Formats: sequence, structure tokens, C-alpha cells
Amino acid sequence: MKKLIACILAVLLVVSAVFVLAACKPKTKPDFVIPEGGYDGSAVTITFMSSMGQDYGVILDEYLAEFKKLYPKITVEHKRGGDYDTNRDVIKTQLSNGQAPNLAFCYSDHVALYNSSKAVVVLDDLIASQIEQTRADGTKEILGLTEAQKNDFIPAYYNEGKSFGDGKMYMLPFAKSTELMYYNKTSFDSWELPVPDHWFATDGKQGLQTTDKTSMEYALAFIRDKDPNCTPLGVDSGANWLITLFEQFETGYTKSTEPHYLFDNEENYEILTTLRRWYQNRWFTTRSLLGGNTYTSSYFTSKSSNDGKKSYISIGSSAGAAKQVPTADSGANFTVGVTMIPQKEANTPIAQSKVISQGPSVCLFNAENPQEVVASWLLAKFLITNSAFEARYGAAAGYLPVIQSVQQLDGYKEILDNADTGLNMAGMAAKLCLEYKEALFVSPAFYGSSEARDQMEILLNGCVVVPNGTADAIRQGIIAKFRDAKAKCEY
Amino acid sequence: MVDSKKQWKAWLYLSPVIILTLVFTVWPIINTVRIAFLNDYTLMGDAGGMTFSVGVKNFQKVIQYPDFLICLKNTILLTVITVPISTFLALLIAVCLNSIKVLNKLLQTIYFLPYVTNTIAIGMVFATMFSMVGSGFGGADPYISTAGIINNILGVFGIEPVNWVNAGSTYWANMFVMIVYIVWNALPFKILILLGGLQSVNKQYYEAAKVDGTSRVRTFFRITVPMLSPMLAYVIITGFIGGFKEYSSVVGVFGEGMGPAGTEGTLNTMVGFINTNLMGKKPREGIASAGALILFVIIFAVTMLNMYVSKKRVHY
Amino acid sequence: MKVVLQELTKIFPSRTKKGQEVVAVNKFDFEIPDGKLVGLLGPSGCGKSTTLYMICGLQKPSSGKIFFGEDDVTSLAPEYRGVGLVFQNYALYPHMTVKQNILFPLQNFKGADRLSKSEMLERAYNVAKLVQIDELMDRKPNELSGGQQQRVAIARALVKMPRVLLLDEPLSNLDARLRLQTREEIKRIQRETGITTVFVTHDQEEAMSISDIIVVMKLGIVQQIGKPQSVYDDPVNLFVAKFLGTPPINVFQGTVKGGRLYIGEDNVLATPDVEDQEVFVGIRPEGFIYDKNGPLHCNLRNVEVMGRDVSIVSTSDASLNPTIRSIVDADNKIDTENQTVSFSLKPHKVFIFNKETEERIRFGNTASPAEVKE
Amino acid sequence: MTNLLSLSSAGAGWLLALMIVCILAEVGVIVWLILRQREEARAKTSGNGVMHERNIENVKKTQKVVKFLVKVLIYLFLVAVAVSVLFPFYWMIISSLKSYNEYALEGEFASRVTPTFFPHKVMWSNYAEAFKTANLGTLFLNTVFVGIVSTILSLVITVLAAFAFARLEFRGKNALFAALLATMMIPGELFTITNYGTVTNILNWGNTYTALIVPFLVSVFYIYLLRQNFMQIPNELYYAAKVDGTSDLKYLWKVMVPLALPTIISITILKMMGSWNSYIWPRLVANDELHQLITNGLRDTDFAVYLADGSRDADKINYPVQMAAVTLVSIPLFLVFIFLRKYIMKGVSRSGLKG
Repeated sequence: MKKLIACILAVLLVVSAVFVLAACKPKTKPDFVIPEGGYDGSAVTITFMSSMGQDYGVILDEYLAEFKKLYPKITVEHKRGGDYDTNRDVIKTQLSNGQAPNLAFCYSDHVALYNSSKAVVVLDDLIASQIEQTRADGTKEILGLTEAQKNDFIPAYYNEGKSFGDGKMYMLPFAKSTELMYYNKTSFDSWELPVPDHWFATDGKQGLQTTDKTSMEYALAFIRDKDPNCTPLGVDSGANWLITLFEQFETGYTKSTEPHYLFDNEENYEILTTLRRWYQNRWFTTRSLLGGNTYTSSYFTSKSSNDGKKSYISIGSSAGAAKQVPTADSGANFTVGVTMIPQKEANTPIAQSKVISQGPSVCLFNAENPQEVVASWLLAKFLITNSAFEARYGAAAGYLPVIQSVQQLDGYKEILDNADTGLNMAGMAAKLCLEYKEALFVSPAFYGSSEARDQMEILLNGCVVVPNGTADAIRQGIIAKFRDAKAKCEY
Repeated sequence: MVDSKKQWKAWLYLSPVIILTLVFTVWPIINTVRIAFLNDYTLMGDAGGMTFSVGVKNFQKVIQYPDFLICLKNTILLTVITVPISTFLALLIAVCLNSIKVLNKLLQTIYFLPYVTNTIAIGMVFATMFSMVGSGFGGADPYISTAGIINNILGVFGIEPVNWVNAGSTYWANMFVMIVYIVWNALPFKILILLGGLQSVNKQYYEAAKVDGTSRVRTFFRITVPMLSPMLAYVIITGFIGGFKEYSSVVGVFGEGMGPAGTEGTLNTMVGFINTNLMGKKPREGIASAGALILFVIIFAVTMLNMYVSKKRVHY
Repeated sequence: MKVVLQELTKIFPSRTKKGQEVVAVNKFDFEIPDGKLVGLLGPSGCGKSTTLYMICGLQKPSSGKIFFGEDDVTSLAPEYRGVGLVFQNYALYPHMTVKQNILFPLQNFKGADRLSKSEMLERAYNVAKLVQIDELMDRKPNELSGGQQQRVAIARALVKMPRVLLLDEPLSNLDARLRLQTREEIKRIQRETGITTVFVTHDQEEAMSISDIIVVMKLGIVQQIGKPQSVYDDPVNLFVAKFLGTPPINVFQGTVKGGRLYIGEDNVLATPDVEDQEVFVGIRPEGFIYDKNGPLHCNLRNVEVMGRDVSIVSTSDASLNPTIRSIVDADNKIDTENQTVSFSLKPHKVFIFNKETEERIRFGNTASPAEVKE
Repeated sequence: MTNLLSLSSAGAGWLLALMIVCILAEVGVIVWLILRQREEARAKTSGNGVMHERNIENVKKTQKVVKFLVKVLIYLFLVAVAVSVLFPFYWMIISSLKSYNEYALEGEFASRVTPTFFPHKVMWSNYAEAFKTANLGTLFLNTVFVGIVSTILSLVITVLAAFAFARLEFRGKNALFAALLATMMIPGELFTITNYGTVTNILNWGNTYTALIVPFLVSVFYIYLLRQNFMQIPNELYYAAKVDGTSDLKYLWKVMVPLALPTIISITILKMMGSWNSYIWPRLVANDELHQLITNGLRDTDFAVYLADGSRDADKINYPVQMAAVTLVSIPLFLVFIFLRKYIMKGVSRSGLKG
């Protein structure tokens, strides 16, 4: 027995040793302070985690080479982190173990997550810094952003960096997209059906009975009546749709400070009841309702409408504009119209309109050697304020450049000028986004905001399949879904 | 006569196992227990220097999870249904396989194939087999057209196609698909073990039974099953342990949402809950560890129960 | 109920491709009279077990027929033959108690034969009493001794009142003392139930001691069938002679010249109406008479006193076995100084066999008494 | 309502229908057998429980028929199960040979509602593309390298441990073994996070092969399997060897390993297959191109669907090519299994798993 106790003691000893070792790993990193004289030219290696596809990485490498000419001592390791979620997981796991990349693609939700370990660098000082940096080719630049550079940003995209509730700037916008409504112009013209510019019928009547001909209600009923087999509306992201509706009807979705979740209210029940009716009439579908692998753009561009596999209106991201144009081999050919998504009331001016915008930004991570942070800042500034890079990346990835000076750039100017809804649909999307820039809004970011976004998708899917019954039974069904979503968010 | 030299040598042979187990098994367990009792512990927060109070808040949080009961119910239901079915089917197949000569080798190879494949890929195949197409699922009169093979086959027999996995499909339709998939995946290992067991049973018991005029059914229940009871007990115990850890099969068929569109999460399992708190968008390792400990306690209790039952009824 | 075997043959296909097949049993003709205890005797691999399994139906004969009474049961499955079989290592179901083991066959009765629970229990206890294991009913097989397990196996075979009882080397797993006791048990049980029984053994002493008829086999071919004593006293060939009897028969090389049998130079016996030829001579150990001026001279090796009689061990150049063992009455005074010892022979204990065919050559006055009485 | 005729080539549909027919036929046979048994029971003459004379002809006839029918029943059942096991594979393989549109019923196939059973246009190019895009070459080499090294090392450890548990007596042996078995009950996710910390922080093996190999060297099930097998080797052999001075290791190498060879071989094969399917851990610990293993390599490669104008459709995943990649990955496992099937079966059954 004595021996057994001895061996158990030995086991505990070894384990506690490992435990102490693990516990005392360098925990707290000092908050970043700009070193004297900014970047001191020392040799520094920084890692840049992006979620770019292979094809866009080529463009980035070109400009990294150019950056190398300006700052030869900074070597940039570009790591591809896979799609956005994988990228977030890899960074999250590194952060949980005290490591981090220097510079990374991110969404506002991700930064809110990273910030729970205080790893993200606050950019305000860097932006304001006037320290002079001399580049290898002798030219000089101030460390921070000049006024001109700051105003060049599209305000909504720039402000997204500050949407964390504490007014501090955590990220710079890199490339953005917004939501647009694509519609089958040939059919609309042949039916002389006006393009809907607001959602619900103002006279409260349903379907074809309503006199409000420019409402989506009327349009959907009309299309469905014309082609009984089709699914009039295809919405790519159900979550974006609900967040936009709650923002447009000002009924509340979330806010960045406690208490975060505001969507559980009477008005929203009404909205979801109507959407449920639309779904039961088979007037719309979304990507996740189709199982997540079938894209609503494929419905919009499909030829035959048997089994509902055709839609005449498609709401999707401006980044995917090219896919909303019917390809030659699909046999369907019609001209595609593209406009702003419907608003709360008819003919809402752009300034009062509300359209959600998304897209990757760039954030910096704390590092032991402040030089690494400054070097990463220089790289981020170099890429984002470089209109040529923004234009080429935007055009290739279907994203919208975040700086307006891109429009004057000769290459990009032609794209905007001969933008059409045919082969140059991407150019048309970019043109419209620039037009709608006052209407853009961003959903608030906080720890758990990405979970809230997921719950919106689940909420929409849940409400629209609430089984038929008395009006009250349906209402209770919908309320239950809201309660469940709120509980999941607050959990 | 256990002299110390022998002792020392035994520990020497076991040293690699012990060291590796200490570092990669014992330490994680201790760390998990440690984390489970640190309220609202998150790895990122810990890395960022946050401090955490000690308490049982994590465990309360696990219970308060709105879908906790759903996760528990799914885990238990899936295990309690699939383990008996797959064990009985495997036993039947093993006995039949053992009684035929022709094609024996080929069939053995076929039955072992699922063991060799990638769970996620086959999950996707099952999802497409049971899928429907069209946009009207869950609506008042959903399109009944279907792309899935299973519904097509049902069509041959004039049976109305069923909405198995798409939006608006019922809970039990989803469970049926999951049960078929889990049993399909669990059979190979069980057949292998039971077939091995059958081959080591002394032939003379069967000859004696034959001479006594025992019917096939009675031979099966009164001789084969008791003689195989050690293997059966082993297969059932590991079956339960595996069953409680079911997760990747649900992900294979329904994706990370753990349920069809519109009813996401209805098929979530305990391990699914732990994973959402580990890898999800709001990682809380404290709650995940607490959930894992609760699951471990359940598995431990069930295994002890299984051991106890098998001690009684198994003949060694 | 008598069992008739007609030209029963069993040929096993050889496992290796090129090897030819093995004839395990070759045209076995035999009629087992009702109620008799028959011993199938022979060295291992002589086809006795195969025959047993063919009778009970576990093995299908390659050709030939088996009749139970008038019914041709050749291709009938074992369960329909009404056969009780006891395996060499008992094959008791390890997870069942003795009582359950014995009841097991009864529970298989279908239709009209079905018995009520109480009848089954009663039958089980009766047969348990018969084999004297009625107080072990609730034990598990692994808690019993070899002998007890043996008796349980027999009880299990008997409980369904089979038409034929078959035993496969029932005693081979028992220790010597138990073997004698169980041997008597089997005989007693068989006589009391009067059931036709066939048992297989390679131990000739066991077969001779309890069977009514013995069948000596070799390489699938029946050598001789008959009462144990008559087969012992009148072996049909050298193999049967050598196989039966302990201590075994002494074999010499001899020649017959002019109606006289010579072993080496010694002219030991008159063998009227036998042509001159080289022969094998088999002399039973009890066939020697210690006679100072006996014709047969051997070199004395030693003498083993066994109480009732004395065993003289000697050697001779003409002998084929290393030593010659002769058993004579104890009250002979054996002169141990003298190197050589001489014997005279009891004619009916001396057999001569043809050198090539090893067939028995009978000579004149030696018709053994047993055969006459048949 | 679609009917089967519209299925242009309903091969597999009929195959699956055949399976259903098999099962129905079985039910019919079972019912017939039961009726047969009951009717046979009535036909017999009454008897006092003795195995009574039966009209042998009648019995012989039914016995032959019953024997045949039971054989048919068994084969029907086994074939039905075989079809249901094979069908997903069949479906995986033909999906891998379809073009994206045909698979997803889009584009020129949009009008179809039921999937095609045989690819209209067999796309062998999917396999080439799968190999290229997921650079299966390096993935394959990585996985084989990691697989072999970890199998060999773990084999050495398992044999030593099993030997100690089976043969050597030392205090606390059973407690230690029970503790090891208990670890099998703990859900794996529990270990991943902490082990990640240990591997990347303390041992900083991040993105190295060691990180992929070392943590999983100890597999308790295989120690259990081998211990069972070793225990079946009689003790006398060990004592005999001890008497004439052979050292433990020599005895282990000369006597125990050869005797337990089938089990050791099956452990090697099953271990190799294990490393083939591991997914979560490699993704966490070694996800860069150099060290990626097959499953997470497949998972992260975005198999592109190319639009008419050659540009990539970012949203769509080319499932057929992914299926092709998965099939390519599974083939070596199939081959290994088919050739060494005998050993796997013998290995596991030899261990008897008693007690």
C-alpha cells in the first residue's frame, strides 16, 4: 500500500509542476504606446492573416512587393486563413494562448470577440500621430492619416470602426459591400409592373386587392398570379433582411451597450406575421430555407419555374452582382434591373433610406515589440489609402472600395461610366453603392453580436414555418420563436 | 514473490504510457475541472489577464441553457434507440454470416466498408439521399416534388414522399434519418467483434443442440447469445459510451445548425452544446468544461449501470 | 429398436488440391441388435467417430444407408432421428445449471410430444437419480468433477428417451480410478434402460469389459465383429490379435515345416493340415506354461510378482517385440539363476498368421471353445 | 407527383427497390415457416413425450424444404443489408462523376426534379481537378508520414504496456489499468483545448509533425486488446523462459509478439485508419500547407465552381469535385482493408475479448 501512495504522490507532483508552468505564461500585455519616432527602421517580421481567395492573393502580393520597396526591413508573411469563420477560429485559438498575428482581416463581430482578451490595438493615437517617417526612396509621410486621407473614406464604412460603443477606433475598413435588389426587368416591363420601393401595403389590404401598387406585397401577389409555379422573391441572407427591416421600421434590433437585445417587441411580431403569410403563400424563399447550399441567385437566373425554382426579384449582396446575370448556358435571357432595396415608405429619399452594409475590415493586434505594431500600421495604411490597390481588389472580389478617390482613378472611372446591368454588372453595383452611401448603416458590434446575427436567421426560418391555425395560435407560435431567440442571445 | 527488481522493470515498461497519459490526458482533466469551477471563464479573457472567481456558476449556466433539455433528450434518445438496434442487427448479421460459406468473404468486406470512410462525407451523401427540392417547404402546401432517392423509392410503392431533412420537416422524420445513419455507421465495428466472438465458440455446443432437436430460434437465444454475452456486453458498453458522444454524425447530415432550416438546434446533442461553447462565436470554455464534466458523469453512471447489469447476466 | 448400417461409406475431400481424398469409413455393414451395447474399437483415425456421427446424423454418409428399425434415416436430420449423443468432452452448456442442461432437450419437443412443466421436471429427476447426480441439480458444469460432468452428459442424452444412445470416447477424459467406476455405471444404465447403445473408444480394455458386441476397425475398414471374448480368442488377423488384450500378445517369427511349427529352432507345436510357409506366431501372455523341458526356449530377463500370478519377462531372437511377457500361476517356482527359461504352449492360445496377408491360419485341433457355443 | 418512369436511368432506384422486395420476401418466408411449423405439429400422432415414430416421409420432405428456405432467407437478408451498406458509396461515387449543374440540378438541369442515377456526362476531370486543387499529393504524403510514424511509435508503447499489464505483477496494476480504461469515457473535446495550450505554449510544437504525432500515441483500446491477447498465452511459457535466463524483452520479442502477431497487425491497420480520419486536432495544431493532413486539407480547400466566363463563383462549393477528393482519399483505405482483411478479422477475434 505504501508504494501505491508514493506513486500517486509522484503523479500529483508532476501534474502540479505542469500546471504551475502553464499558469505563469506571460499573461498581460502592456497596452500599445507609440514608440518615440514611430518606426525606427529595425528589421521586423509581421504576419498578415487574410481570408482572401487564392486569386485575390496575387493582387495583394504585387502591392506587398511595392511596400517592400518603401520599407525593405519589414518582411510581411501573408497567411491565408480560409473563409471568414475559419479565419476567426484560427485567430481566436491563437489569442487564447497568448499568441496573435500582427494584422488580420476581420468583421466587427470578430473584433468584439478578440477584444475580450484586450488584444486589439486602439487606432486613434496612430491615426492622429504626426510623427514623420522617411521611406527608403527618401520620400516622407506622417505616421497617421492626413485630413485628406481621413475624409477620403466613405463615412459609413469609416465609422464602422468606432461602432463598439466606446467611441474608440479599433479597425480600418478594407472593402465593403451592401445589399441591392435585382429584378427581372423584361418581365416587369412586359407586365407594366412598377418596381416596388417599399415593403408593406399602406392600405393594409392583402395581395392583389391592395391599391398600393408600388408595395412589395402587391408586386409579389402580382408575379405569383402571373406565374403560379414561381417563387417571386429570393433573399440570399434572411438575417440581413430582418436586421434591415428592424432598422428601417426603427423597431429595434440590438445596440452595442447593455442591454443589447431590443428585437423582442410587438411591432416586430407584426412584421414577422406578414413575412410568414408571404412564405405560406410561397412568395419568397431564402438560402438557408433551401438548406444552405442552393443560392437564390440560381433561382433568379433559372429558365424554368417548375417546383418554384424560379424567382423574378433577388435581394443579395452587391459583391455577388455578377452572379445575378443569367449565363448563356442556363438558357434564360432577360435584362436585369438593379436598384435600392425597398424601404419603410414609398419614395424615401436616399438620405432617409437604410441599407445594411458589410465587408472585411483590418485590425491590428498587440505585440511585445511595439515596432511590429507600427510596421503593421504602416502596411495597413499603405494598402487601404492606395486607391489603385483598392480599385483592383474591389473589382476582382466584387467589393466596393472604401475610399472615394477611387472614382477619379482613370481605370475605375471607365468601370463606373459604362456600368450596365449586363456584363459589367459589378460596375453598376459599385456605382449604386457610391450613390447610396448616405443610406448605409452598420449593425452594432459587441461580444455576442455575431451570435445575434445567427439568431435572426433562425428566427426568420422559425417564424415562417409556424404551422397554420387561428391568428392567435400563429401569433403565439411567433412569440415563442422570438422568446427562444432572445434567450439564446442573452445566454 | 514480487521482488523490487520486477516492480522497477514493470514501471520502466509502462513509463512511456504513463508520461504521455499524464501530459495529454490527466493534465487536461485537471485543467478542465479547474476551468469548470472558474465562473464565466474564457480562454481569451484569461489570456487578456482577466481574473475569475471560483464558484459553480458555470454549472448553473449549463442547466439554464434554453436548449439544455433538448440536447440531453436528443443524446439519450439517440443512444437508447440506436445501440440496441445496431447491436441486434450486428448480432443477426454476424450469425447469418457465420452460417454461410459462399460469398462469406465478400460480404464481410462490404459490411466493414463504412468503418473505413470519412464520416462527414458520408453524412453529406445521406443528406442528399433524404433531401427534397423546391422552395415551398414548411408552407401550407409545400411542393411534394423531391430530389432525394429515398422519396423516389417510396414513390415507386405509391407512398407519399416525406419531408425528411428540409425546412418544416418533423422532429421524428429528422430522428429517423439520424437513427438510420448512426446504425449504418455503428454496424461494422459491432459485426467485427461479434463475428470474432462467434468463431471462438466451441462447435460442439451447436452439435449437441442439433442432436437435441433445438430449433434455430431457440439455439440463437439459448446458446449463441449467452455464449456471446461477454462480447455483447462489451459492444453494448462501448456503444453507449460512443452514443453519448454523438455529434459529428448530426453535423454530417444537418450541418453546424444541428437541425433543418426553421428548426435549427432541435437535434443538438450534449457534445454539440459543448462544441458551440468551445468553437462557436461566443466561446465560453468555462461553460463548455462544466458541460463536459456533466456529460462525463452521465456516461460514467450509465457505464457503471451497464457493468452491473452485465455482471449479473453475462456468463464468463 | 435395431440399427442397420448398409455399406456405409464416408469419403472426405482432401484439403490440399493435389492430395487424394481420405476414405474414413469403407463399406461398413453391421446390424446393431436391439438393446445391445456395441463398442466401436480401433486406433485413432480409424473412422469410429465418423461412423458414430453418421449414425446420429451430424455427418452425411458419402454412400450406403442407415436404418432405424424399418425407417431409412440416412438423410434425416439428427433432431428427427431420436438419437442421444454424449460428446467426448461432454459439451455441457456452461451457462446453464445441471437441471437446465438436462431439461433443455425436453423443452424442444413440439406438437403432440410437448410435456407439461411438471412432467419434464419429473423425467429430469428420474434420469438424474438413474445416474446418481440428483443432488447436483443446481450446480454449474464448471463446479463439477470430470466424472460428474460425464454423468450429467449421459443424463441429458437419456432424458428424451432416445431410440439409440451414442457415446464418443466417454471415459477418455477421466482419471484411471474414475474410469473403472464410470465404466460400470454406463453398463448398469444401459442394462436398466435396455436402450441400444453404441460407444466409441480407443481403449480396448474398456470396450471388452462392458460391450455386448465389439467392432474392431482399422483405417475405415471393419476388421472383425463379435463378442469380446470370441474376438479375443479367435482374432481374424494379426492386427486384431495385437490390438486386444493387456498385456498385449507376443508376436514371433516362425516357420511351419511338415505340419510342425518352429520358432527359431524350437519345434513348439503341431500344426496339422497347414502347408509349410513362413508365418507370424502370436502367443497370448497367458498361453505359456512354465515347463523345464518345454519346447520353447527364451532368455530370462526378470520376473515380476503380481500376487495371484507371476509375469516372466524374457527375450528371444525370433520375437518381434522387444520383450516377451508370459503370465503363469504364482505357485510355479521360477528358477531365476538359470539364464534361459523354457515354456510349453497352450495350443488354443497360439495363433499363426500368413506372413503377407497377416490373415489368421487355423489349424486342426485348436477350435477355441468360445466359438463353439455361439 | 413524379413517378419512377421519369427517372431516365433508374438503375440504382431499381436496386434499392430490389432491396425492399428482398425484405418483403423475407417476411413472407418467415410467416410461411411459422405456419408450416404449426401445421406440422398438428399432423403428428400424439405421443407421451417419447421421441415417437413419425411418418418419416412427411418429416423428411418438410425438413428438406425448410432447410432450403432458411438458406434463402439468410441470403436474402444478407444481400439486403449489403445493398443498403453499399448504396451511399455508390451514390458518393456517381456524385463525384457528375458536373456541378447535374449534381445541384441547376443550369441546364434546372428543369429536372429527380436526380440522375448515372451521370449524363461522366466527368473524370473532377478527379484530376480534385487532386490538383486540394494538392492531394502533399496531403497524402503528410498523412502517410504522420500515420506510419505515429503507428510505429504507438505500437512499441502499446506492446510494452500490454506486456507489463498482462505478465508482470506490480502493486496498483489493476487500479492503473481501470484508470486508463476510464479515460475512454471522457468526451474528446475536453482534451482538445487544454492540449492545444500545452502543445503550442509550453512545448511550442505548433505547426510541426510532432504536434500531430505525440499527443495520440497512447490508445487505451489497443492496449486493452493486446493485453487480452497476451493473457491467453499460458504463464508457464514465461516461467520456462525465465528459468533459462531469457530477459523480459527477449521473451517478449521471441515468444509473445509472434504469438500475438494477428492482433498486432490488426492494431496497426486500425491505428493507420484512425490517423486518416482525424480532423479537429490537425486543423487546430498544424493547419499550414506544409503540415495539413487529408481531412482538414479537404475541408479547407474551396473546390471552385467556375462561371462561364472562367471567373470563380465564390459562393458555390463544387460538391462533385469534393466527393471525388473524398473518394480518392478513401481508396487507399479500402485497398489496405481488402488485402489485410484476414488479419483484421483474426486479430480482433483472436483477442476473444473475454472478461
